[in-house]
Amino acid sequence: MTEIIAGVLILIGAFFSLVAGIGLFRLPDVYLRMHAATKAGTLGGGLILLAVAFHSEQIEVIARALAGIVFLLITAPIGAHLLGRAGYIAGVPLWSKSGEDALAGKYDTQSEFLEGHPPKS
Amino acid sequence: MDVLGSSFLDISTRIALASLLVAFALTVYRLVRGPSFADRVVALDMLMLIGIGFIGVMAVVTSEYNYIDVGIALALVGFLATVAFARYIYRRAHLPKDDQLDEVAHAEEREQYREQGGRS
Amino acid sequence: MNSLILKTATPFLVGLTVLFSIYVLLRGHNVPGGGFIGGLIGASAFATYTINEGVAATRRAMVFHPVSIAGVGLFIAGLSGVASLLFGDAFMTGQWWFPSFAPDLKYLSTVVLFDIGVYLVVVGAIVAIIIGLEEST
Amino acid sequence: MLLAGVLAPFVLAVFAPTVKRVAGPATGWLLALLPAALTVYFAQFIGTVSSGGTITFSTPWVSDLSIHLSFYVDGLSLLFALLISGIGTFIVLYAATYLAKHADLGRFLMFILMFMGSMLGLVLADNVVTLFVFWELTSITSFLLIGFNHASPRSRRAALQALVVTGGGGLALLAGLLLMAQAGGSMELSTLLQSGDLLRDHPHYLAILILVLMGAFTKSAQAPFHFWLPNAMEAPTPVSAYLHSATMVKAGVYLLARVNPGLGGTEIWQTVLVAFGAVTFLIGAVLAIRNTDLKLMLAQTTVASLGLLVFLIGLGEEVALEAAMAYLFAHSLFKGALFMAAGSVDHGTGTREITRLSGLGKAMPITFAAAALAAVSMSGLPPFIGFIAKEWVYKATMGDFWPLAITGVAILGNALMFAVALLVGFKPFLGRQSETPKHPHEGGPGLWLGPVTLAALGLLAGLFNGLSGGLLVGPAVWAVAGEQVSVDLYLWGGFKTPLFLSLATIALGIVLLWRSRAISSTLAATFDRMWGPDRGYDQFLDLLIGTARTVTARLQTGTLRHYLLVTMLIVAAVLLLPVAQMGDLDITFRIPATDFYIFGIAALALAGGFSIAVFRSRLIAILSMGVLGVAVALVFLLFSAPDLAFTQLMVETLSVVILALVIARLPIYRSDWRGWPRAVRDSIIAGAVGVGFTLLLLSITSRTLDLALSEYFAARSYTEAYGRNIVNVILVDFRALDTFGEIAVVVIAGVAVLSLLAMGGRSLAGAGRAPDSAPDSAPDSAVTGKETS
Repeated sequence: MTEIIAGVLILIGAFFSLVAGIGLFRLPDVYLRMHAATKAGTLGGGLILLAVAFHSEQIEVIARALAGIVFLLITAPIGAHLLGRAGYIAGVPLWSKSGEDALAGKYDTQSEFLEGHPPKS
Repeated sequence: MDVLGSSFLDISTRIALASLLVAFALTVYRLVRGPSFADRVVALDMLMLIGIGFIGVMAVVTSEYNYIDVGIALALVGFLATVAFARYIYRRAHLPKDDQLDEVAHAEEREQYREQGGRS
Repeated sequence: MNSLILKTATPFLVGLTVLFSIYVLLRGHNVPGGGFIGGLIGASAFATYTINEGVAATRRAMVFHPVSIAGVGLFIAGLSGVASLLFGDAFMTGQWWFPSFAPDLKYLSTVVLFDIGVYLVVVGAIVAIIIGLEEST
Repeated sequence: MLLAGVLAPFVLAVFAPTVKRVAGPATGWLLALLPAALTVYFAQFIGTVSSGGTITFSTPWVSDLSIHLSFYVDGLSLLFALLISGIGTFIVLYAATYLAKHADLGRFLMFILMFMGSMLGLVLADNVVTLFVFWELTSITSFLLIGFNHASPRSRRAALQALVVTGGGGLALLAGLLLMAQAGGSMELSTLLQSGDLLRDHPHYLAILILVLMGAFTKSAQAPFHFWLPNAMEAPTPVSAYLHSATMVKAGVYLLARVNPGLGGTEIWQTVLVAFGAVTFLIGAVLAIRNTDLKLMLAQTTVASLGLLVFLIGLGEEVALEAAMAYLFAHSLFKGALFMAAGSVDHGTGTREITRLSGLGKAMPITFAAAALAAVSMSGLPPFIGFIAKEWVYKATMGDFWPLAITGVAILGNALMFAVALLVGFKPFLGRQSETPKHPHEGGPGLWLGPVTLAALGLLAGLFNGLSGGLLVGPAVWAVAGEQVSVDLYLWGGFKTPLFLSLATIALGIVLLWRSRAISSTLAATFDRMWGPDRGYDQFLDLLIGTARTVTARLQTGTLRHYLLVTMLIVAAVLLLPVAQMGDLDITFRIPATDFYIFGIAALALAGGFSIAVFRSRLIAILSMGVLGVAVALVFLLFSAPDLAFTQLMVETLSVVILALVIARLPIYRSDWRGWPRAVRDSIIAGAVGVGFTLLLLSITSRTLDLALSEYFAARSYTEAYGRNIVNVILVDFRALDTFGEIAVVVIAGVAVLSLLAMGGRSLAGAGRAPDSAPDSAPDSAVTGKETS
């Protein structure tokens, strides 16, 4: 029985990884690609780790697998956040057809000062 | 090397490995092609995730569960690489304005290099 | 690069990683792991901490200068080798101690001490390099 | 006890500086006690040795190479030992007064005593390697002594020259001795020399001969290698008196005499020795008359007498060997005395130029007496030992080996020696007293005691020739000849040809003496322009250093890229050349029957590798390396090597991170501006290295793998080391020593990086500016000291 669950989980995980890959391939600019990479990628990796946990049925393996999943869930979004911010500040252009850039006039990339929110220091 | 078990698990792991491989290929494409440097870092991060996927599947296939430690360590170090490169992009952005980070026109840089005899 | 989110997450991540690295170090004898790999994970933990929090914070966190940690590691490794001379064996032969209260505990030995020495050397040396690079702005 | 005798001077040498500080003026007398005691100690052996007995002593040193610290006292070594310790006593006394005011007198006496110890060791050594060790020790102590006043560049050059020449010879000697030991089957000289015939017709005989002769000729300043001895006169006079006349330069002669029973007696031995000996004898004598500096004249005559000794040993009959031993004994006495007398003159008057010295007899009577006695003995006038030696020389030259030619050479040489002897012995002391830089005065007892005793001994040895013959010269000849020969020296041998030859020599000598000023000026004119071996030595050294500089300049260009290029080229050559040569690499190339995804990963690794070569940006190169690393790690994993995959991933990512830090810091062009031809070249080289390794691995895997090692570890990993993770068990238990070395390297690397960063701080500080303006990451000019373009 656990084999079936593991098999299914692996399949779904692999599917999401594939989706992430395709997203990375087809999406036009860095910000969209980041979504694909982090969301689908983390989900894919997490599910496969979960599959390992189910398949092993040993406590310490499950513990480590869960720790791994938690770890993934923390690091991926932070990584994406950093990249997005750095990319925007470095002036990586948005995709032409994406809506108007909400921050365009208001956020000065050099001094990182958002209008109406003076930097604390 | 044909250790894959029989039954459903066997088939599913094969498919999983195939799709992971395709994802790996697409990520490498993005990494090499990526117009901006940020794209490449995203691809590198994705690479780490696919790596973890591979490791997971192999752990199941060979039922050698110690592999997931490699996976966890990879997740950690992948994050470190992303942070390092993100900060690099951020730092570069703050240097006196020069054009895009990627390898679009570097005219003045090339001239300068040639003036110095371009040997070194 | 003063992203608040990063600053809040770093201590937790670094703490977990150091724990994980020590775990990998100590179980290295029977399962994939060991001093060298543990050291690398420990080094990457401190690298993350240095990049996110800056060099001063890392120095405070590591209390001692990283190179001296590497030195101590080398000293421990050497010591564990020399210890076997006291028992009349050649240099670097493993000495095992089987405590009476736990006869089948096959772990307390100079070999593990040597592994810890390796761990400290790897962590100390690599963090020293990373701090050196960070500092030389 | 013999060992104690040899090692005692070394032990005392260590305390010499302290004795000097404590004893002050009495140092000379105190330190001289040891050599005096040694002389008495060796003297007691005269009894046993003169009746044919020998004393041996041996302790194992490096037993499994059959090297023993073994000594062997027979007539020859006893004669030398007595000379070394006897003359050594006076030299220590003489040096203490001669250099009394010199700050480093303690160090000087230390070197002298160390030299005495090594010389004693050399002459007494029986084991071939022990002989060589002491041989090299004498070269080193001679280097230290010649270069004693290291402030003057001339003495530094002379010391280096002496070391290079004698050291080089020593190297050849080592090879020769080992070959001889291997041919003769034993490391002990005493047994080796019994099997003379075995050695003589051994295929290696010629090689042994050449190598041993090289060692002896460089040490005893024979013809082409004689130029270092006159230059060694830069050393203080006690050194010249002790090393470069009585003992050290005789080591080569001793060696030839010692191996004579083993290697001597063949046609080639005789011709080579006689030829080189005669040439050196003439050159020395002629150059002696040409010089006007007292010490240089004596040095050249020493070269001449060494030539004469080698010449006599080469002749080989008993008479010649008797002449050699007698002359050796006489020479040590009168040359030592003359050198010390010359030193006192120099000490007293401040100059050694014979042209500016005259009429010192009244001011320095005792030195005059000693110098006169020694000069008469050197010139070979009866009743001195010098006369007997010269008589025997003429008896020897009358042998059947080219009698006329060598007798003629002997007469000319001896005549020149006669003239120089009288010049040095009498000219400075007779006639009107000339003004000299310092007012001439007699030195302290230390200065005249040595010359007087040695000169007196020369006279006594002559008078009581029966004693000196039977007790000293005789046993020495037995050792050299290899069997007991009856030896009786006599002053008056009737009106036979040797007497007439001596008279002819004396007549020629007087003529040369009378015209000596004219002869020396004409000789000076002709000789100075000629290309001498001394100039040849300088040219050789300049050539050596010049080529070294050009080669280093070409290799050490200072830019990292060249080093990498050269390394990779060599790796490719090492891997591919044998294949090209052998041609038939039996590789059974078959597609491994494994799952598809491994090929997938391999293809992606290739893509990563390819993108490094193609793309111009260094950042892409770094990231592609990341791809390559992850792909390789996955392959490790798929082939169930978790430890390996673990380490690979960790190291891969950490290096990528560190590279990212470095790129952000160092002023490196983000894009790598090598033109496409250079990029192609680099890719080709990289490709070649890759192909090389692939072929290597394929050829290994296609053979049956020898699994002995893995079985060994698999079996023992748990039983002995209580660990199931074999990889880690090997790392930290079985091969702990290697890991210990490796982590030491890691620590050193860490410290090195830190110091480089600290030192390179300046160039990194420049990173504040936009990195693009700085040149490529050529090293900071402060480091390479070369202005990077």
